[in-house]
Amino acid sequence: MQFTFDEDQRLAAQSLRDLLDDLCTGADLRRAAEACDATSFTVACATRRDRIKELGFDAALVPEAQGGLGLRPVDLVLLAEEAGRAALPEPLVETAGVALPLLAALAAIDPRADAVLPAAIGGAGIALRWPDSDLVVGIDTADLVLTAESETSLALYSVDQFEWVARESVDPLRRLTQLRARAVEPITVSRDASIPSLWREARRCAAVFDAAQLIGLADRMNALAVAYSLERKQFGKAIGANQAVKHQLANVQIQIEFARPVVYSAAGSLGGSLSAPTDMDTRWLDARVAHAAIAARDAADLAARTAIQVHGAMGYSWELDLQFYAKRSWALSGLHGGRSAHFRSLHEALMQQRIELGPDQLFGRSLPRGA
Amino acid sequence: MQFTFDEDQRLAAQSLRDLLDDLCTGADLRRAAEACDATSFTVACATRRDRIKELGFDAALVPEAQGGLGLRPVDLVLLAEEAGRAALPEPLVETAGVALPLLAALAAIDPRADAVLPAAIGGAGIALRWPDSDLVVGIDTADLVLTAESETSLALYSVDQFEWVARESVDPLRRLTQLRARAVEPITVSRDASIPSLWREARRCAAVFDAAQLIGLADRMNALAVAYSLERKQFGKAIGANQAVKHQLANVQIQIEFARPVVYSAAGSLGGSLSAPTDMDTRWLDARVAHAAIAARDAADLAARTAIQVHGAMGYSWELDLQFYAKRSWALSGLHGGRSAHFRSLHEALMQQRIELGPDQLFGRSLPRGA
Amino acid sequence: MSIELQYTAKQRALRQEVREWLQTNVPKKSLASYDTAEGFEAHRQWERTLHSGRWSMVTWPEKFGGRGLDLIEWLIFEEEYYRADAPGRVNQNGVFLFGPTLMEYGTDEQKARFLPRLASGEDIWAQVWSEPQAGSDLAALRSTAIRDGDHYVVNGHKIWSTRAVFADWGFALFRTDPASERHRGLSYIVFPLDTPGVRVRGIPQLDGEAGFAEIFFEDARIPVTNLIGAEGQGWSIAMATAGFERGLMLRSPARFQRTAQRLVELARRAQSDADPGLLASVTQCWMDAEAYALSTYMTASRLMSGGSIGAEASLNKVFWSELDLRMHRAAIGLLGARAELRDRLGESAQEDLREAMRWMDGFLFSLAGPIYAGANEIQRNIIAERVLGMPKV
Amino acid sequence: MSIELQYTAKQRALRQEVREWLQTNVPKKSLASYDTAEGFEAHRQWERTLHSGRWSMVTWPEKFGGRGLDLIEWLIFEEEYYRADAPGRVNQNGVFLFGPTLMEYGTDEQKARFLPRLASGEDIWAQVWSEPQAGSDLAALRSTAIRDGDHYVVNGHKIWSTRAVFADWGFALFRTDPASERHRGLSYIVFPLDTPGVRVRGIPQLDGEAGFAEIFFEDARIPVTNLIGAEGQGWSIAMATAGFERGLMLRSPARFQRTAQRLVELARRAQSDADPGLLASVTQCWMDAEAYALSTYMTASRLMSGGSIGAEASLNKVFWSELDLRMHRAAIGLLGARAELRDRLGESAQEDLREAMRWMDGFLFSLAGPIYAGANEIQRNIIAERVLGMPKV
Repeated sequence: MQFTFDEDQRLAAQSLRDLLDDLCTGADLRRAAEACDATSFTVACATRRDRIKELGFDAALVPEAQGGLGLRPVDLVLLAEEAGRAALPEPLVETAGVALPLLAALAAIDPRADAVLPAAIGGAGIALRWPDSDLVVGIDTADLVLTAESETSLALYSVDQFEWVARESVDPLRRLTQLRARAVEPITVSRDASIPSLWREARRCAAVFDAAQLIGLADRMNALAVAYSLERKQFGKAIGANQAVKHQLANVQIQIEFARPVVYSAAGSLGGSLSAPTDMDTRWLDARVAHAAIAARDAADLAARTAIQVHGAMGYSWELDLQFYAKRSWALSGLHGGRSAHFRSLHEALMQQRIELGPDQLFGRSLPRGA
Repeated sequence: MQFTFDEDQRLAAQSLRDLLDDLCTGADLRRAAEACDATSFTVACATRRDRIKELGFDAALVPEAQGGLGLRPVDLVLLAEEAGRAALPEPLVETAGVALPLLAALAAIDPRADAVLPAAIGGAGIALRWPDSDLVVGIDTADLVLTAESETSLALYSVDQFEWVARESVDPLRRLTQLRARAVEPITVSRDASIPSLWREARRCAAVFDAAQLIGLADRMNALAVAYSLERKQFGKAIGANQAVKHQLANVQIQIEFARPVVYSAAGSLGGSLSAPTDMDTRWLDARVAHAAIAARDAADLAARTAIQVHGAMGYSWELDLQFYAKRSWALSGLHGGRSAHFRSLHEALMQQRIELGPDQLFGRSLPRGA
Repeated sequence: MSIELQYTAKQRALRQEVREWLQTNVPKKSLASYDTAEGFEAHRQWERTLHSGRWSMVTWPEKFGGRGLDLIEWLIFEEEYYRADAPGRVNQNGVFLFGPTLMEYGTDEQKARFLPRLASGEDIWAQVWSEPQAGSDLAALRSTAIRDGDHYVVNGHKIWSTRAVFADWGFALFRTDPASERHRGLSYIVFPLDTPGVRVRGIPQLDGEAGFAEIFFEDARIPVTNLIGAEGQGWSIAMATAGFERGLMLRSPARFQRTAQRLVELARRAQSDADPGLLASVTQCWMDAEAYALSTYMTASRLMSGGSIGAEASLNKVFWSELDLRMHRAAIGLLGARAELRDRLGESAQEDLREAMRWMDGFLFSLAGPIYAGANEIQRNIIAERVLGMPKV
Repeated sequence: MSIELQYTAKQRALRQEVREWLQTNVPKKSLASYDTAEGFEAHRQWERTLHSGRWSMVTWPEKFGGRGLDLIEWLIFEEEYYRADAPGRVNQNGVFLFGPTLMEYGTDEQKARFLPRLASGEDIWAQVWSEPQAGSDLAALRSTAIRDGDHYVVNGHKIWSTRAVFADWGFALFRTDPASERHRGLSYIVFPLDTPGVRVRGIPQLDGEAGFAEIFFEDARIPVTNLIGAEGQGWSIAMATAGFERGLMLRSPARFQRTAQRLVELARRAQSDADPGLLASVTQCWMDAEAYALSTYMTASRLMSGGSIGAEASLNKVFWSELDLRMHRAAIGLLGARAELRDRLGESAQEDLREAMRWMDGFLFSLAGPIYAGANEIQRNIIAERVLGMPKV
């Protein structure tokens, strides 16, 4: 039992943070948001995109036997937090945390997918279309598309087998598109019996990494609010000297600090790869993942509202960079059914006695039953 | 449409307030709470009990034709608020607002009850045992008991047809007893077809008057908290100078001020007597009554917690009179299923489209359908 | 008279009349946002339509184009207005803030000059108060209007001026005594927004549209006949206006009741999937919208019986702004991933997408509620100090 | 080593050992409240039983009667302790506050004199800090201890001293330099509560029982050998103690997890009648109790890797105290009218009545949570100032 990150994990997160502090500032985001079309957007982000690729995190979760780094999801969670803190427009987390591991898991059972895997590890972009949505993020830079009609199959396409139309998100930096398949053949379609569990695990990973991004976003928003409160004067003193403001920002920090361990523990309970068993009974794991999704959303929701309030009228203007973080947090918060779906599933599990309770059950059952 | 009290209503409330400011102080409550047995309790309260009787409010809601004042429930609502503000130990509200009107309604259809009514109007005490509870308040001073096995009948007993044991409430001033019937005959039992609607209307009245008491309690608790915050010094200044304390007490006041109109409008929508038709469609009325019950509980809950917090360690001690108001509010808040039952019924009515919505529906349907 | 919660025959007749007129006249297609040039003109046209039915400012005296309705009648009008989903009032600042101020403080000449054009929608008015260093702390204003013959020469920088991008006139506070401090030496002055030396720059808000503007004054000359009240009386006039704003009329309860109704309808459709806590919060929102409406009826009755408005203004402001935010947050929660989509697919957009976009628009706007018209933290100070008698720090 | 959320074999074995010992030794009948004379002695007896199994202070070094467990092992012990519904720790102030303080600041003679008797339950300790004019503002203390030969002569009035009615010893802060101000000149001194000149008066709390006391000192003579640390060092020692109190060990997460578990069980039984919002708040409470536990595991892991405790103490205090109150409010809400009943019908009381009374007891106690150990408003100031770097006013 050891619930703290190691030096390597911290250093990796710090290296990403340093890079994004340089290349993903508020001004960078604004430039990208004001890019008038997809091409100029892509150009505006090209340097950052290349530098991120160079960090080599994309294949972090792909097993070593398949040419990846063989790391565990928990190794990526601080990176996801940093991506959130910077409102990173690139789908680093989506690729490294979900799409590439899903492709690797497919490759392990499907030779045609296996043939494509090296190119994907080498930098080919992968977009992921969930079975229950027709919207896709990051198609601009994708070469491959993973998708399916339902969670019992998994199909791999080349990106040029689709047409797409841009859809506008509340977050100007989320490049949403809606895909229309041309009438062509996929690279492969698998209906292996393991596919449903791959989709389930992919959803858990997506939920946890989105939660980690939301924690980073919340932290950034509160930091912006604190900084503004120290700088802005009203009635002859910094507004941050008002106890009401201090307590509001303290409340946000409390919410963030008690969401973090939930997100980290959910990450720490995920399996080493999408097809590896998890450490926890899946009903417990689902509860912890839902809990992480909820806690992170609540922290980001409170942080966004509070930061906007503290900024006064300025908080409501497009001029303020805060908007990019707030809008990212609103967009991410709605995904996969949003807080409501996560809460409902957790609530029903609790009320219908599908998970065991008690002080000794924090990490799943700690001793065999009847001990 | 006139949503404001008239001079008579205000004066009646003021007269009760003046009396209770004299005879129902914190010290009076403490003396009564420390009375070691039922007899000494009764003695400690005797003067106040007699003076309240003299005010002549008991028969306020009994129709004039039956010897009462023929007033409407809304005429009693400010009195109930005053009874709450003082944490009045006597069941003034329970008698005048519910028990005596119920007896009068029974008397209108049952000659044996009618024969007893003049004595009740003249000052005989009436205790009420609801069909779904075995606990009764105010048996010490009762001569008659209204009760039933279910809400399809209504029985009237002489009090000496029961034995009782005292039960202890969290509120030391609520004299709870549990009744055991001796094997004797009631004065009368009615199974008239109108009985269920009498019980329903009695419950509505009880809910509204309890809500009004809770508003009075909340207001008193907040006033005590404000006074203490101005008097108590820490770190060299009155704690009430802290913005956090100011905002907390402001929040309580907001909660109270927006609960009041809900309670008053529920009272204003009740029928003139228990058997008179109400002004509103009953589904709307039930929603408004539930709303009043909820809003008043929320105000009292927040006021009690905040007042205790503001008093610091003192707030947690028996020495402080605040406890009497807080405990009364907790006791009243649990009655008739508490907030939970009221909320559930209102919630289901809303979600299952049992009431019509819209800006024009505030006082029930304002124009015929299709207008 | 005691509490009587039934409408009179006269009140019912008024409701019927309003309902029928709106049924005939409210545009079937919703208008474009008044933060766009096209939408602004469409809303101005709607003001004209309202005026043609004598519904544009129902509480104003008949001589100024109103109907002299009392507050309860006004509430009935508003209930029907929101029930009909009639367009937003682009001249809201004129109707509810400047108009009543002018009736109280203006000269007869000024009333004759401004009120009829305001009532008819010929002039749309913007409030020009805040400055970069003076938001909730309005007494810190620095823009000056220096008397020069029969003109004021105005210099300074105003900001957060709602509707100013397309409006015709502004009502403003300027410092006429440059040596004065805080709330002394301020004056209430009105001016056409196209005055030479006045430059209006739209400020895009969270949704990207220019809902407010900053205004730069460089030696702009404004005739002294545009002074409302006396020189130096600006603060007290403005405070009276702020009372209207936070008080009864700027946010009529019907607006929130209508939102609550739509929210309950959304929840009913979503209830098989949604979490029970979220559904319960919808019911709580509905209750609070009702409570706000009931409270307003009580205040209106009290005012009509000769009472005056006091700290209700602050209580109301905190309550409705936080309720509005809660309602929109609940809706966003119910919408899930649908809430994210913002593209205007025009006529081709499905109704549920258009509804989702309305909620997101409303959510973004509701975030500003606790900020404008005096931040809620200031209102809570006021409640503590004026209602509860706690110390001013 | 990276994050690893499985227990080791050694940790599992410890859990098994604790579980078995508790199964054998926890009294089947719950003990009377330790705020009564009878209950206090029963709880002292339980401290002796714990000590006989070497479970009374598991994190203490073995030489002082402990087991030298690390923080993760302590958490496991606590989880089993609360899982077994073992009795409350009447010597909590001694075990978690005074003991660790003494180990850090006491002389070897003092450790030998106090720790074994503390560990065995022979001495039960009370914290003697607050004064009528010094609650959250502890630096305002006025009681004095004036050196007179080899004694201090103590005068003053202490209050809100938990357990002091029946305890044996107190640890206190007195002003040894009467000319000093604020946090200077305070000293940490221990004394038997039956010292001549010390008068203890129980203060009934909300539930009527004397859970705390006020203590009057009139020329009470306390040997200078009872000074802990140096004269004038009292404030810094006390702050270290306050760190323990608000920090990790005074409120182990298992306590709240056990309460949350009971709450969920209550909600499951009530769910067919209860309102959905209340049921959802139960789930939220359970989540928060889990979050608090996870957070404590993280802090424990960090401390074991050489980190030190910082503002977590304040974050924790706010979080658990408000969670505890929310959990008990939810339970009271679920109980409805049953929550009101307080009579001790003894053995004859039905289990559901006894459960309801436990919840009301807990509710009354939970109301004090945001107040004691540094009021939450003070903690929020600390978080804003020390974690967020906001100005101290």
